[in-house]
Amino acid sequence: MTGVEIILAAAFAGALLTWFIGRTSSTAGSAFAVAVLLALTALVALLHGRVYETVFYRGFLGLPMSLRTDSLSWFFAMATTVLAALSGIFSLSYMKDRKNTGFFNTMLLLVNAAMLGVVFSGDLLSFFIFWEIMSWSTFLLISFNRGQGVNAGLKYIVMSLVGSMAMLVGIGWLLGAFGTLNIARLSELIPSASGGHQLVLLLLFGIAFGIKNAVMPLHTWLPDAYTEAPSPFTAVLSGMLTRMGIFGFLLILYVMAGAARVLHSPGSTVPTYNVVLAWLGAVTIVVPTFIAMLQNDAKRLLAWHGIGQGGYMILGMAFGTGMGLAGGIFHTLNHAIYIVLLFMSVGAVQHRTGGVRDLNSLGGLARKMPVAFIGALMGISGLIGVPLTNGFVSKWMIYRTLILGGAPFLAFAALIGSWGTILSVYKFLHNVFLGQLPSKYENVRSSPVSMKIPILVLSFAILLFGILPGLPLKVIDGIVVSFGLPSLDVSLWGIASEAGTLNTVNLFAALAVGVLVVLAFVRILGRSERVGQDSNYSAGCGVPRDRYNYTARYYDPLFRMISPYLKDFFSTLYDGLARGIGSLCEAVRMIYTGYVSSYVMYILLFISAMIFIHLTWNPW
Amino acid sequence: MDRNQLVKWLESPAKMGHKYSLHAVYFCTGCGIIEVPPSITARWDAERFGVLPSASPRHANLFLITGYVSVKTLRAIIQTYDQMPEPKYAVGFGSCPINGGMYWDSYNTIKHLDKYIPIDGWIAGCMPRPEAIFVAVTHLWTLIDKDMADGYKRYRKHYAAYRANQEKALPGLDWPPLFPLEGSE
Amino acid sequence: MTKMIWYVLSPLIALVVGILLMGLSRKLLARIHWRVGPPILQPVIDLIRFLSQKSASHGFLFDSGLILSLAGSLVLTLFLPLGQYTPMSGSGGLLVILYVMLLGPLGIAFSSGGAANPYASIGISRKLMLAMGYELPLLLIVLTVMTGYRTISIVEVVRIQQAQGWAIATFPLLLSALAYILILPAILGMRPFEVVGAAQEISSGPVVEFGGPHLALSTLQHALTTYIGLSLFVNLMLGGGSNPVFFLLKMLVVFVLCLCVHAVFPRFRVDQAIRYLWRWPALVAMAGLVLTVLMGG
Amino acid sequence: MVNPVLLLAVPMGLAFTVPVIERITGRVSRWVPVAAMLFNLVLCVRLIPAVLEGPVIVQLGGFVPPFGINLYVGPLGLFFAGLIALAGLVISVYSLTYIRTGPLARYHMLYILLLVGATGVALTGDLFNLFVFFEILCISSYALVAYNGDRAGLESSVKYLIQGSVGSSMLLVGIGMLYGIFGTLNMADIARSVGMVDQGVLFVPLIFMLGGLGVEAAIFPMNAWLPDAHSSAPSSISAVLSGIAIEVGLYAVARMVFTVFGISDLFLFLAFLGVLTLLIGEMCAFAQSNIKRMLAYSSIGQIGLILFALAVASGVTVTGGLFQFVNHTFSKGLLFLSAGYLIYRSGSMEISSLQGMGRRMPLTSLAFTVGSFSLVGLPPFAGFPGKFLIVRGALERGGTVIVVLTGLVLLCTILEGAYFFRVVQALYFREGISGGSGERAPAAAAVAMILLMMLILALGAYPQFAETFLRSAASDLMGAVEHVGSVL
Repeated sequence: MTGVEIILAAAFAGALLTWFIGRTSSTAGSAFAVAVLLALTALVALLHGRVYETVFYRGFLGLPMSLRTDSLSWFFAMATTVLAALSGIFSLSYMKDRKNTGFFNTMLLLVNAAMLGVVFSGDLLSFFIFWEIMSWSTFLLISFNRGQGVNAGLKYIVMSLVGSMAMLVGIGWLLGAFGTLNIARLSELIPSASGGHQLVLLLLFGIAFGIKNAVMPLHTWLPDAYTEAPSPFTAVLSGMLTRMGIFGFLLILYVMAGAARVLHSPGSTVPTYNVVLAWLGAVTIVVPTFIAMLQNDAKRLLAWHGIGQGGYMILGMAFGTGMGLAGGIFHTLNHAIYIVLLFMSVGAVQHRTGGVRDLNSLGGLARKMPVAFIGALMGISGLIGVPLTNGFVSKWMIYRTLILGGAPFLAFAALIGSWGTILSVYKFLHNVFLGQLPSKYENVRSSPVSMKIPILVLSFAILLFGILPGLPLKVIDGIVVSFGLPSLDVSLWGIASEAGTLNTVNLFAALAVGVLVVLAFVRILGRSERVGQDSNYSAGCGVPRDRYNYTARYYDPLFRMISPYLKDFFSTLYDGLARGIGSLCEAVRMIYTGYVSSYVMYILLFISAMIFIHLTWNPW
Repeated sequence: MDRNQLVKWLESPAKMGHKYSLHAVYFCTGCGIIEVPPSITARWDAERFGVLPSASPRHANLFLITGYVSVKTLRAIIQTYDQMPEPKYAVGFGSCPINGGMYWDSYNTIKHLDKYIPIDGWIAGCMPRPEAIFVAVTHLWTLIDKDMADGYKRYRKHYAAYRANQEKALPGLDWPPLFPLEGSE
Repeated sequence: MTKMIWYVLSPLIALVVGILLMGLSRKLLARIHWRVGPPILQPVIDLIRFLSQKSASHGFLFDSGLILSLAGSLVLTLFLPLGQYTPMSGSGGLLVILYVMLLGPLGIAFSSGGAANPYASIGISRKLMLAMGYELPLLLIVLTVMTGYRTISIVEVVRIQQAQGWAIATFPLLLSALAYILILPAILGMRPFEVVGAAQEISSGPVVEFGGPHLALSTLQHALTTYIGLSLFVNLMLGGGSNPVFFLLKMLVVFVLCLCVHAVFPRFRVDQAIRYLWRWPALVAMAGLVLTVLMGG
Repeated sequence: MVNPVLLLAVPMGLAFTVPVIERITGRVSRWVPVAAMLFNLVLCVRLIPAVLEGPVIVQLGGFVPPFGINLYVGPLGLFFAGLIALAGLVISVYSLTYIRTGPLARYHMLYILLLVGATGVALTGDLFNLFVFFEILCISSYALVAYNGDRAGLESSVKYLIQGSVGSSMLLVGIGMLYGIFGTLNMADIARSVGMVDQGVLFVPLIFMLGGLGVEAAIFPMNAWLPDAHSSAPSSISAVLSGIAIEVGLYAVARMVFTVFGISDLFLFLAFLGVLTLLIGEMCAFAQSNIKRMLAYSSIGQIGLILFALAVASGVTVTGGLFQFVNHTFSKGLLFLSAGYLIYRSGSMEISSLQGMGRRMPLTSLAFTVGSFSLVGLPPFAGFPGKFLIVRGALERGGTVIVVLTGLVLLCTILEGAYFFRVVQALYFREGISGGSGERAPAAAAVAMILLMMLILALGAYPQFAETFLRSAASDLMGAVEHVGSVL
């Protein structure tokens, strides 16, 4: 039994055990769940650098199901397990005083196990099976919170069924064409297939992965799902689960279709596909980022950013040069880190304020919940890509690729997206943590320890990967090389390459020195007295309690300008479609009138019609 | 800039800074404010003295109370004065802030402003002309030179008394004391 | 060795120049208004006064945000070529500059958010909206330059211009230069784009709660912002300078031009400003980018 | 070697002993169906090795075919017999406690007769014999549909009766015509000489038989009886009807088309018909708010899917179709059984009234969830291998039309998912009356449901086992020539 099999077995068995332990006592179940997740993290870490493939099950319709591990799988597995473990720790206190904690933990572990299965699966059949398990367990978790969550879950599962069906067609078709589903074999066979075949294949799989990764026309499930899922799971969902789409794209494009080789060779359809994908990515960056600006619900705002950031990954990944690819993959990791951090901070705030997410009713919580505030601060810095945070490095790589690759318009989309991000996330930070503290939150307590730990860990990770991006980039470089692209020369502090190098360490040094200088300067000269939030300039009148805050309609002038152009067109379209199908079904139902005479008439009509057709045209 | 100026700059830059950059809060309740716009615009150009109107008391170090002070505006005056960073100078402009002026027997005007906040100088007259403001400014300079513009120190020193007066004038004073009361008499 | 010196020198020069430019602007404005105006060194006097005063602090974020913003602006000066000297030439180029330019406004935003004063919040929201307004054309312009010269390093850009003539004189980039001139007042926060620190409506917005040293820091930061905006323009469009003196002269000229606009114009509302910025400058910049792509191939 | 006739004889004998036993002691009678089905199951298992070597032909009364009636126990027939026995066993265990009121003896008797009829249809090699067994099946099911004795039951039973008898008469007409043409009713005999006759002549009897069997097989447009009958019958009977009865009907259709007539021109049309049935079934189910009607319509959909799979007529799809037979029997059985108790507790068939049942009846709700996931075709449940085989086979077979039809089939899967997940959410995630526990399903029902869940999971996790047997069954179904050869 090889390492991968052990990991998967442990993951699924852990999920099962958690259920039974949770039946006896929920706290024990939660503790066990966290233990399992940590153990999985350790196991996956041990797998570092191993590359092999192993058949683990032959019992399925004569198709050997195999698992494989290489740098790509390891990278994604590592990120998945670490983030899942942190979310598990976070959920300890978040889920404590709720019902069905056992169910929650079990499903969390099940989702995690399924994700591991997806990244480790060595053939498309097991890929699909794990993918489906992932989908339905996610559906159960999204609906977990009842209320709106039910509709969100239904939306999610229906859309992901659409994707799965497309993938199923693709898989069956591959099986028909090549007679095998083993990824390694297919990676030799597919590049030899004709352009049209490749295109159909990429489209079919693209639908599935596009839906999972919420690429623009297929994104509508995401905002509701992120908003309604319980926050610890929203972290998992936004962090890695959604990014399984990116993994899928990497798998189908670079592992199987060998895009790295064919991307710049004529006669292949992959380049056109990638161009379209890149433009979709650009749209996915711009539009959701601006929609996020108009949101008033903290989680929904972040959810729209989840869509937008996915665009960066798609963009870097689809552009397909070594650095773009590395940037895309690195951005996947970075995004996972900071979005999980942000959702955790929001979760902490919800946990303490009794589930308040409304950006217009919060404020000034930085004084009360410093750790959550630090988390949010680091998170949005990463999201914006402030220098010396991890988001900056990956975005820098993507921009650089686009600009030097002669795609300034895509680069423009990416850059303007970042600036839109600044507006909305500052609104988020300000309305939740800055400004005046409403009197009803006077005695909000600081977030519990089990929430502080993951928040601090992730905040640290953001800085670490921002200042020493070489750590993950070494691994990512391995992935890029495994795709058959030249290695980037990665140093610990960034990337040294022709026409524009990045060196985060001296940037860091300079900023640190600058800060120290200014700090000294202030300490020498500045003597300041601490005053409370009531001592504020208010034109001489006393500060009116709870009414002296500017949060609602934060960007009103801009809002009034752009909101007419930022309707979520597709969501309305899909809803209309669903309604149309519903009424169509109602109409079809009327076939069964309930009158037995007409029923008998159907039978006779069928027979007579058949005979009539036969006698008239004689088709048979 | 002549030599002794330079010497002064070198020996006490802070004091010179306070002298030559007087950013003023104009308290625009009374008719006196009529005189301020000409004084800060092209006709008299207060900026050449370094006097600049400032929007927020946090930026300012000169407080110009132009016109009568009613009980209602007193609270605003006190709060504004409290919010100005030290060292700060308060100047009453016109006869009303001094002794109520033509409202001397009104039940609703403050006759002795300096019972509530320390005043470093008065500009008499009804109305004083803009030149009077500049006279006041130059006087203020000399006072600052001689360390006699010490209103803010007195305020700290006798805060308890000032606070008592303020509370007497404004029953139900709804903001915390600026300084610890027990330290001062 | 000289490089080491410039690590210290260029921020200092930036500070001094920025402050002098502020003083100059006040003096010049006064002359245009037919006034005598303050001495050129008036900002220095103000700074001394601010630094010698006591101030009220609204807590850690309130202080640290300012420090961060000033430090960020100081660091940014290290990336901008001052004449032929660029201390940190090899660290990411224009993209990093674009991003480090964020630190200034963001720092101010954090600290005035910590001030818990709605006037400050309104000011910040205006600042960010205005930034959104001028970043759109600015990004197009920077992209045009980077595409036109096939590099993301500003030092390269300057060198190429020294060799082949200024960007403003070569055809497709001419349009970008034009657009840049149109948005320069917005970048420098001068009229007609002075909505952020609107003393009359929102009592000078983000800085409303800053007194004493805090105000000094924000003033220094403003001075640096002026310097940075001008120097970016000069470096990207006017071919930098073969030595610091020429460079600063070019800067001065551009600044005086902006001042003339500043002196005679009233103020836009923020939505009017965005409408303007997203219409003409953006169109011209876009045209420049398209032409560059078409011609550069 | 045991004689397959016992598969029919013993249960039928037991069926008629039920009233007698009822006279003697009422408490034993309800165990009779269990015993009968257990016997059948064991017999089937015993028969497997023999059948895998070659089909077992039993000549009734010692007359040699084509002159005598013969049973043809090929892999397919045995597969169906076994399936019927297994499902019948589980459901009879369920109905031990579920059926409490009414004329119990008749219930059990008719129940056994229904299953015997189904088994006979699956095993017989003679057309008229087929008709007879069909009548046994139908008549017992008419009676059982009305078992509750309420208005809806009677009405739908009458409707079922009318349509069923129309269908039967059509079938009879078709058989008569065939006799007129061939002078024999032995399937193998007809199959042998079918080539010598003009196809045009054969078409009319074929259509008559198709129409007749179509009624029982619930092929659109002959399936209008199904929703009423299935929704108003007792849940155990609904389970049998949609788990066994209509599938047997479909089996008969397949027999006709593949073995007896061997008309391959009709396959494309049948595929169309199947997809049409699927579409209409799923759409109607989507529009339902009554859970049993929803399940009934989804049975129509499944029948359409299987018909499509059989009509594509490649080895893989037929295997997939047969796999889907198994899946549908188990899943739909499970769904009806669990729905039975859900309805029994909530007192209403409306989906909205099932809200919050997940808390009140955990096991039953879990059973419903597993059944629906399996029916939608999610791994790791039994639905997935079947669907996978069908899609794979259809795409391998290629051809634009087939591919398009496959696309439609998958679209229907999405619809199916939509309405099943809706119910699952209602069970678990919608706030309902949260009554205390202690009102769980009784032991017998629990056993039945757990058994079915086990089977579904096992099939989903290890389809190899079923698939190897089903492949030979598929070749049995498709190989007319071997059939003829082995019989005559």
